[in-house]
This record gives sequence, C-alpha cells and structure tokens, in this order.
Amino acid sequence: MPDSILSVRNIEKSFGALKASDGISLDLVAGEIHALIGPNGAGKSTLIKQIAGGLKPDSGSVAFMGRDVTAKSTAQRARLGLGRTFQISALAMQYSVLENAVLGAVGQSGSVFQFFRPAMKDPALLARARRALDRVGLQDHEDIITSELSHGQRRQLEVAVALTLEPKAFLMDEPMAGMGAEGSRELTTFLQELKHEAPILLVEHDMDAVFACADRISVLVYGQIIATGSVDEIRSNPQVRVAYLGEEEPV
Amino acid sequence: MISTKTKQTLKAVGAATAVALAMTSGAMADGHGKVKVGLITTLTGGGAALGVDIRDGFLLGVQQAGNDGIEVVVEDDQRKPDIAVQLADKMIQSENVDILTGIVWSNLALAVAPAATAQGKFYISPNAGPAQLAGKGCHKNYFNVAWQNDGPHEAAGAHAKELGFKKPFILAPNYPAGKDALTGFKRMYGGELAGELYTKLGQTDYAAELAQIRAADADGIFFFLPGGMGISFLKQYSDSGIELPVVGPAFSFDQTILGAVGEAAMGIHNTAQWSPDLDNAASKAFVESFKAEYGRIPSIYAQQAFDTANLIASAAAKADVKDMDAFRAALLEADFASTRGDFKFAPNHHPIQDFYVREVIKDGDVYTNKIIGVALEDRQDVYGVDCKM
Amino acid sequence: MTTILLIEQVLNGLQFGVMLFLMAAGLTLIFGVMGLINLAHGSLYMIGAFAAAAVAAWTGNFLLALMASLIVAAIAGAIIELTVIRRLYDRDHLDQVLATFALILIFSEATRWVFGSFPLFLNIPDALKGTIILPGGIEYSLYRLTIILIGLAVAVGLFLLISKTRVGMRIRAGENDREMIGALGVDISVLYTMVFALGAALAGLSGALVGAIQSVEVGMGEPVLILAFVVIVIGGIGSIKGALAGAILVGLTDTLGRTMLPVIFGTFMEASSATTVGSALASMLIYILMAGVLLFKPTGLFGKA
Amino acid sequence: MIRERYLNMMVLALLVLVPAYAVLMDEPFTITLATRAVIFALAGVGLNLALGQGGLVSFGHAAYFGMGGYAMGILASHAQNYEPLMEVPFVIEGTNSMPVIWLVAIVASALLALLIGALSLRTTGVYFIMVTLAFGQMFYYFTISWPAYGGEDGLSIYVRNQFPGLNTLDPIQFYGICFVLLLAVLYGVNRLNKSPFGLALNGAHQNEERALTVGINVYRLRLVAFVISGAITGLAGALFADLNRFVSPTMFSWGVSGEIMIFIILGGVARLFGPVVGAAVYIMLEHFLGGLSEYWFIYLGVILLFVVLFAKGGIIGGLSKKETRHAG
Repeated sequence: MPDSILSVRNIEKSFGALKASDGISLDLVAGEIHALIGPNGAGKSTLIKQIAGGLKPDSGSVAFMGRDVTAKSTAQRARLGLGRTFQISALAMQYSVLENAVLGAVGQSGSVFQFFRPAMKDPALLARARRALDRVGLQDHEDIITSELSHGQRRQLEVAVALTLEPKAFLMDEPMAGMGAEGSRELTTFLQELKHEAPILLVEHDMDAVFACADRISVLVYGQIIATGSVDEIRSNPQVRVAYLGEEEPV
Repeated sequence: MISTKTKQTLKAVGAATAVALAMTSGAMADGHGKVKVGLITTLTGGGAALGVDIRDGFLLGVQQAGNDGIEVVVEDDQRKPDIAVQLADKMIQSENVDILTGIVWSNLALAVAPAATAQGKFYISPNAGPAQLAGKGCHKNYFNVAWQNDGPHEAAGAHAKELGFKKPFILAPNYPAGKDALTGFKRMYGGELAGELYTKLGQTDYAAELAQIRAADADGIFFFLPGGMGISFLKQYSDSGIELPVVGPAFSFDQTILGAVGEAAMGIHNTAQWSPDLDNAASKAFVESFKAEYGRIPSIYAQQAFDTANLIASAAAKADVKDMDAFRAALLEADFASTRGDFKFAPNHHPIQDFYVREVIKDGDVYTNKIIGVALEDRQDVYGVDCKM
Repeated sequence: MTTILLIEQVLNGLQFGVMLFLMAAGLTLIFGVMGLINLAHGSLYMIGAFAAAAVAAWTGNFLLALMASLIVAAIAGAIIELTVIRRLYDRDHLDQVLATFALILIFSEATRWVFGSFPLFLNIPDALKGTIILPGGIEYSLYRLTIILIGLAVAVGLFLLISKTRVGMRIRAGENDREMIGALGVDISVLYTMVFALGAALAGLSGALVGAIQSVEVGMGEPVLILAFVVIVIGGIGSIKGALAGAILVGLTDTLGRTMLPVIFGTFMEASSATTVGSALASMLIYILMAGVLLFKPTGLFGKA
Repeated sequence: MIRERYLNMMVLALLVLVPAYAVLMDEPFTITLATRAVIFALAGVGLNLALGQGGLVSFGHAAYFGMGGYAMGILASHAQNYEPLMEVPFVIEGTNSMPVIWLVAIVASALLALLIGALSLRTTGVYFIMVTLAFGQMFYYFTISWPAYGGEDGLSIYVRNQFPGLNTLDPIQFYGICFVLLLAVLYGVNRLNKSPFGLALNGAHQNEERALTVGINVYRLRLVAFVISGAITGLAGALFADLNRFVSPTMFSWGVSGEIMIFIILGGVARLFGPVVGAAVYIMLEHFLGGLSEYWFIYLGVILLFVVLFAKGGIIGGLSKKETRHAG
C-alpha cells in the first residue's frame, strides 16, 4: 500500500508442530485505527511480538516507515518510532508517574549513557515527559508511585510513556481490558484523536470497543488472516461469523 | 603452677578465641618478663582437625612447661589467608603478643610470617615450612619447629630408593606445596618414573588417575594428597585392585585421618620426623599425657605444636622476650627435651632432624603408626644455602 | 594412550557423571517444581554421608547405613522446608541464595559440633569390594559399577515418577502453573514438602554412596554442590533429562580433560610445563564447557525458554 | 524511625569518629578493622550497582575483587624484585605507587567484567547467577594452578605501596585513603543512580519490556553497569590486597562472592549506604561472635537467615522510613 506506515509481509513462525503465524500479511496506513481480532490461541500475541521485535519470524519481513526492520531489535524499532502499550501494564511500578514518563524521554533522547546529570532535573527530559502526561490527563499525578495508580490510570500512563517517543505508529495490546464502560469510551475518543498523529494497530478482545473505534479490522484465525475490511464488511463476512463469532454455518 | 581452673579451660578449650591462660599467680620463672603468644590456627571448616591438634598440643606443652609467665591467645583463621593476616595484625597491634605461631597451611604461613617479622615479632612455625621462608625469604625472627616442607617427601624418596622402586608413579595436587612434594621426592629418589601427575586441588574422585597408574606399568606409588583428598585416594586405591607398594609423607597416614581411612591404609609405609611409638622419654611422656588430657593419640601436628611450646618455654627461661637478640639466641639453642629426640636448628632456623619410616598398624581398635626404620638422618633442607640473614 | 585405557577413562567419566547426577537430580527437581535455588543441597549431601557413617559404625551394616542416609536427609530436608524454605518460594533468587547460604553455615558447624572435627570412617561393604573384569579385559571396581547402576535406576525411577504417577502429574502441574494446582484442590504445601524431602533424600543417598569411597568430612558438600549447579545449568534447570545429560557431559569432560590435556600439551611442550598447563586448563574445563553451552543455549541444553 | 539520609549521615559520622577514637586510645587494630569494613563496603557498593540497581544477581564478583588484588600483587611484586613486568615489545616496570595500581586494577577488572558480562548477560535469572559463579570459579582454579604468581601460596608484598605525601604504613593514614575513596565512589554512584543511566538501569530492572519499548538497549545498558560495578569491586580488591600486603586465590573464591552479597543484604539492597552498613555490621559480627564460640558460624547463619526472612530492606530498611526513590 502506498501510504503504509507498517507493513508485514508473509510472516511465518512455528513452535514445533504448531504454526503460530502462517503467512501473515498486514498493513497499517496513516490515519487509521486497524484492529486485529481473533479467538484465543489464534496467534495474536505471537504476531505482535514479531512486529514489535521480541520474536524473529522464521520467514517473511516487517517494514516500518519504508525500512525493513525484520532484523532490528525491540529497542531499535522503538527508537524508529514504534510506540507500544501492553495488555498487562509494563511500567516501572516503583517509579513515580513522572519518572516513568522521563524514562520514556530518556529512551527517546538517546541520553541513556549520561552518567552524571540528574535525570529528574533535566529540563528537556522533564518537558517532554510532562507534555505526554498532559496529553493523557495525568499531569496532576506526577508524584504518585505507579503501583498506587488505579488500573485505568496505569493504562493512561502506558499511553503517555509511548507518547514520549513521538511515535510514528502505535502498537496497542488490549488497551480497553479492565476499563469500565466510561473509561473505555474516554479512551476511544482519545484514540480517535491520536490516530491522526500516528496510526494505531490495536489488538482488542472487546468487540463493542473494536466496532466502535476501528477503521479497519483484520481477523486472525489459526495463524492466518482470514479477512480484512471495514467494520461492516467484517460484521457481515460469513467466514468470520463462523470462525470467530462462533455462529453455525447456515445450511 | 597451673591452676585447676586453667586446666578445665584446657580440657574444654571450647572458645575459638582468647583462651587466655592468664597466670598471674605465682612468681615469674627466673624473674624474666612474661611471654605472650598468639596462636592462629584453623578451628572451623574442613581443615579444623589439624588446627585443633595444634592448639591442643601447644596448650598441653605450655601447661607442662610450668612457666606461669607464658600467656596464650588462640584465634581461628578459618583457613583463609586474609583472616589470618588480620588476626596477626590484631594480635600484634591490639594484644601486644611477642610471638606468633599456630598456622597449619603453607599459604597462610606465607601471608602471616612476613607480616609478623616485618612488625618486629617472632614467628615460630609449628607446621608449615614453605621453601621461600627457608631460603631467600628467611628471616632472623622466623623459626620452624616442624620441617621444611620438602623434608617428609625427601624421606619418602629415600625410602622408595631403599625399597628398590624402579619405576614409581607419583602424584600430588596442582598447587605449590604439591609441586614441592614431587620435587622433594625426586630429589632423594633420583631414579626413573612411570608417570607424574598433578591433580586438581580438592579433587575427591581418583578413578581416572588410578586407571592411569594401572596402565603405566609402575612398580610403586608415591602420593602427597593432604586431608580429605588423601582419604578419598586411599579408599579408592584399596578398591581398585592395584596392588603396588605405596609410600607417602605422614600427612595422609596420620592420627587425624587414619580413623577415616581405616583398613585401606594398613601396612603402608610413610615418613615423618616422629611417631607415637618413638622411643624416648619426652615422647612417651607426651603421648601419655596427651591421651590422658584429650582421650586420643596425638598426631604429628600435636607433637610439633608441643615441641614449639617447649621451645618457647625453654627460651623464656633463659631470656627476656623483649630483648629480642637474647631471646633469639636462646631459641636457636633449642635447649629443650624434644619429643623427637635430637633436635637442633640449622643456620636458616629450620630443624636438622631424623626422618623415620613408619608403618600403619592396628593397635586394638585404633589405627596408628609404628616405626620400622630411619629414612634420613640429620637431614637439613636444601634451601638454607640461599638464606642470608 | 591405549584403547583399553581410553575406554576405561570413558567409563570413569560416566561414573563420575552418574555420581553428579544423583546430586543434581534433587537440585533440579526442587528448582523445577518450586522455582527454588537451594545452596543447602550440599549440606543435605553431607548429612546423608554423616548419618550413613554413624549408622555403619554402629551396626556395621551398609544397607542400613544407606537407609539411614535417605531417611535422615529426608527428615532434615522436611524440617528446613517447613521452617525456612517455604518462606522463600515467593522471594526472588537473591533471597533464596542468601538464606540457603546461611543454612550451609548452620549445618556445617552444627555437624562439626556433633561429630567433631575429624573425618569419619565409612567403607564400602565387603560384598562390593574389589574389581571385576569387564569384556575387553578392563578391570573395574565393582562398587563403582554399582554406583552407575544405582544412578541409572534413580534416573529411570524419577522419570517414571514424573511421567506415570499421580504425584508426578501433580509435580508437572505445579511446574506449569501453581495457581492451577491449587485450583485442583491439591494441598500444594504438602506436595512441596514431599518434593523437597525427596530431593533431600536423593542428596543424602548420594552423599552416603560417594562417602564410602571418599572422605566423610565437614565441608564435603560444597565442591559437589558447585559441580551439581554446573550440571543443571548445562542441562537446563528443572529438567531431569537435562540433569542426566549435563552430568554425563561434565563427568566425561572433566575425566577425559584431566587425563588427556597434559598428554596433548606434551606433544608440543616440554614435559613439566605441559603437565602444569594441562592440569591448570583441565581444572577450568567444565566451567569453560558451561560458558560455551550457555553462549549457544542460554537456558541450557534441555531448558525451557 | 529516621530518614534514610540522616541515617547515612550518622554512618559517615561513625566512620570518622570510631577511627579517630581508636587513634586517641592507641588501638591500631580497631583502625585495621574499620579499614577492612570500608574496603568491603567499597566492594559491596560496586556489586550493589549491578545487583541492587540493575537486578543483576552476580554470584561471581570475587573475580573482580581478586583481579584488583592481583593487579596490586603483580605490579608490586615486580617492583619489589626489580624485575620488569615485560620487556618485549617495550619495557613495563612494576610499580609500588598506589594511584597507578588503582588505575591498573580498575582497568583490568573492568575489562574482565566486560568479557564476563558480555557472555553472562545473554542469560537471565538463575542461569545468570550460576554462570557468574562459574566464571568466578574458573579464575579461582586458574590462580591456584598457575605457578607464575605463587599459585595457592599467593604473593606477599612486604611493604605497603606508596601514596604521594602520605605514610601508608600508618594505619590511620591508610584508613584515610580508603575512606576518601569510598566517599568519592559513593558520591559518584549516587550521581549515577540519579542520572538518565541510573533511571534506565533501575527502570529496566523493574520492567525490562518497558525499557526495551522506549528504545533502550537493555543489554548494553546492563553491560555498562556490570563493567562499572566490576571496576569498583576491583578497586576494592586492590585496596584489600594493600591492607593485608598479601594476595591469594582465596580472593577469587565463591565464599568471597557470597560475603559481598551478604553485605548488601544485611545493609539493604539498592540502598546507597546498604553495603556500607552491611560490611561494618558483618565485620563487627565476625569480630565479636568469633570471640563467643568456636561454632560462631552457627550464630552468623541464624542472624543472616533472620535478616533475609524477616527484615526486608536490611538494616537500613528496618531503621529508616521508606523514602521515595530518586526523590529530588
């Protein structure tokens, strides 16, 4: 696709006899929220890991911003601008909210090997961190230790940390999980704004949320993408209804 | 006189530290000043058996010397050189001892003896006698009452030659004392070898070495494997079906470990400067009193420490320890009834003494040694020529 | 080196490996099931040897001595599991290392306090004394052959226990998912105590078996402990199969290394320095092996990622 | 309950007052003990960077301690015997100048840590603990069986090395040197902990995935931390060798690795002064318990067990209020 930010081509990955990714191709284009759905064990996390860099595909390639990143590490992809949030919050739980955001800024600025200047007094790092916290509405919670945050706040912080990277694309693993209806709605609104800065590849279990916010949906079943299309197309796709929504095939 | 209370302390000798035989009552012998001795030895961990015998032998010697002026401070070095050095510093700086003694191991002695002599104290070794301290690194305030390390090995070499070994197989652990042992053996044996092996220090399985010995077509074996290594080797040797005559230094056939080796050691010839059955009055009295005090047969370590105590007592009777020149001269005279009979110091302050061949026997239920001959007479170590005091 | 000698050395390496396996099996079992790194395993090995020596001295019966080693080590294991170890399952490895390091100090000195500083006597039974001639004319110690057989029997027994029995199923369930096993209604704390005691008994048994041909003394457990760790790390921590493979690999490497390296160096070096260099390298060889394995398989040969 | 910062100040005050008192009372051995504590503390501060901040449980820091020790032993023994260290391709003489020895010790142990760390950091968890232990053992056996520098006998250096303008043989002056070095390293490590590097290191310890996904090369980050950690412990090793005027393979033994870990646990993991308090308390226990009984290791074991099981946060954790990390 011409304006594809992230493109996955023919990825294959096996664990022993199990084929977790069986020739998957996928595109994330500018300005969209692209949801990836599929039943448990379909190979969603394996695919996400290969896109993010934690796992190397047996064959196939991943390109990001027009560059082949298949051989690049997680950290390298992150520095190229791949922002990520996790299903189970991946945050430094003993750090304060601000420290977590500064950690993101440190990674973004490449100042990891500065040994002497205090990170928490560095104006550039602080400014970047606070900007991200402002975006998600955590600006009044800077000094709270992360482990004391509510579930929803942790989700927000995850997004904020990803924002410090000024990503070119987001990879979000079940961001709605465990959020109440109200929280989900707010997050949906926020993601709708965010997608104009950087497109979002969203893995989500909550179908209502997916149908509410996704521009396109890909359905992964047994390591293969059986359908990609708009919400309506996916809703009405008989194959999807059978494989995923669990309906009997009309006789 | 020694008080009853001290005697109980002696028997219990529980504490690792500060078993201070403070004997303030009674007059000083000859009016000389007190002598304070720091005894640093291994009382915990795997090598504790040797240190315990050194401590017990030394305290028994002090007790019997009847010199109330000798005070002993005991500390445990845990067989760690840095702890030993620290304790030496403590005894010198804080306890103000005049003499240090007690170290079991060569590597610890090499750490402590220079530290002690450099700070103007005497170090009198009751066991370890590394070559460095007998030769180039000798010091006027360093005395060795046991032997230079090569001694028992040289004696074993001489005995192997006398037994008519033509192609013995020799082995020792791969560390300095092990290399000295094989060098010492070869020095007096002088003949051809079937093989020469260095094993890993602390090794406990010797199946591979035994297979090599079997294949080497040897006519005898010499080994130096102190402590648990020797126990393991002997047990495995006796079960290997190899039936070759074995000679070795006394370390693997001594009272501290014979009980653990048992029958596997029976009949083996080993060499030492002393044996519990040595026929002289001092030795007999020592063995009797040691048995009475501690309920076991003394080892060579206990005997060496006992002699060390008596040497110190003999010097203390002649000179004030604060007058180092006089005290040194008194030590050098070695005017005490040694349990090994004749005993005198060579110019490098190491003993000139006989080495005996002993055989492991069973006396009732107890395995022990009996003298069957003399391996070397009036032996003096070879390193003394490099010693310039 | 003749072929016969080479075969004999391979046999020796195998036997050394089996001895290590006996020790490593308990260690890896405990790690696999409870995720616990137990430095005090060497102390249980020592306790087994001391118990066997004491009972052998008292009764003169080697079989009773072996039984005693199993029972005493199992009891000691159960006691420390109930008092100390079970508080460590949820802790990080650092706490486990330190707490079990403390147990080593306590066990070593307490043993010395009870039995004194002198090594104890424990000999092989008369029935197993001497050597037999194997096909090919190799003269080999009967007792060492027995150790090989016992070790292999233990390996088979453990394998059967884990793959075929109900207890084994629970063990495997525990390995995979502690929550699940709780949900199954299995009393997990009893299971853990049992597994720990089993591991301890194995350590005690190997202490007694090995003690008969080595030295029964305080501190005998630590060198073996470190070797056993090398074994399970090479094999993959938690895997019985890995422990067996690792043990045999380490046994062979060590035995062949220390006999052949000096010879190999002797072909291009002067004899005495060849012996020195060869022996020095031989003493480091298994650690080099371990580093090499981890370089290519960071979780050991049979370890789970 | 006191604030950790005040507690640290009190510890520093004690480290000044106790030796000063010992000088007044003419008890040089107390100074020796204090010196030992300060040097062990330094070794612990080194390990604490890797273990506490980085979560890298190295069970082989004796390797760097020993490397530092041997750097001193080898250089000083060559100076003592007037034999150059090497002559081809150019002559390197031994030295008895402390600053030069420190530099060599730091560089040598940093290089060793680079090598060991590069290999070990490929593993995690128990494998990391064990592989670092194995590397330590490797060097232990190497030094025992390598005859050039004394093997198991070690090397005796008869006089302490020199520091310009000071008499290093005077216990209090040598103590001063060690104490100032400890202060300098504590200051440096404190800055390091608060720097972006420290933030990332501890962040990666708390959540590796997070560090990776913000673009931090965690492997390289940890390797650098491991190297700095090894270098500090190496410096402590050089000082320890100078304290004893003696080096031996024991410095490489796994017991030493264990002891350095004990200092940290006793004092408090990841706390700046944890190893300082831990080392001081350990030295005191060793000194006083050793006088109590021949079986004093039993007591030491029980105390250690108690601290691990019931006193999370070690002594500092027990005495001070919980302070937020990286406050300020």
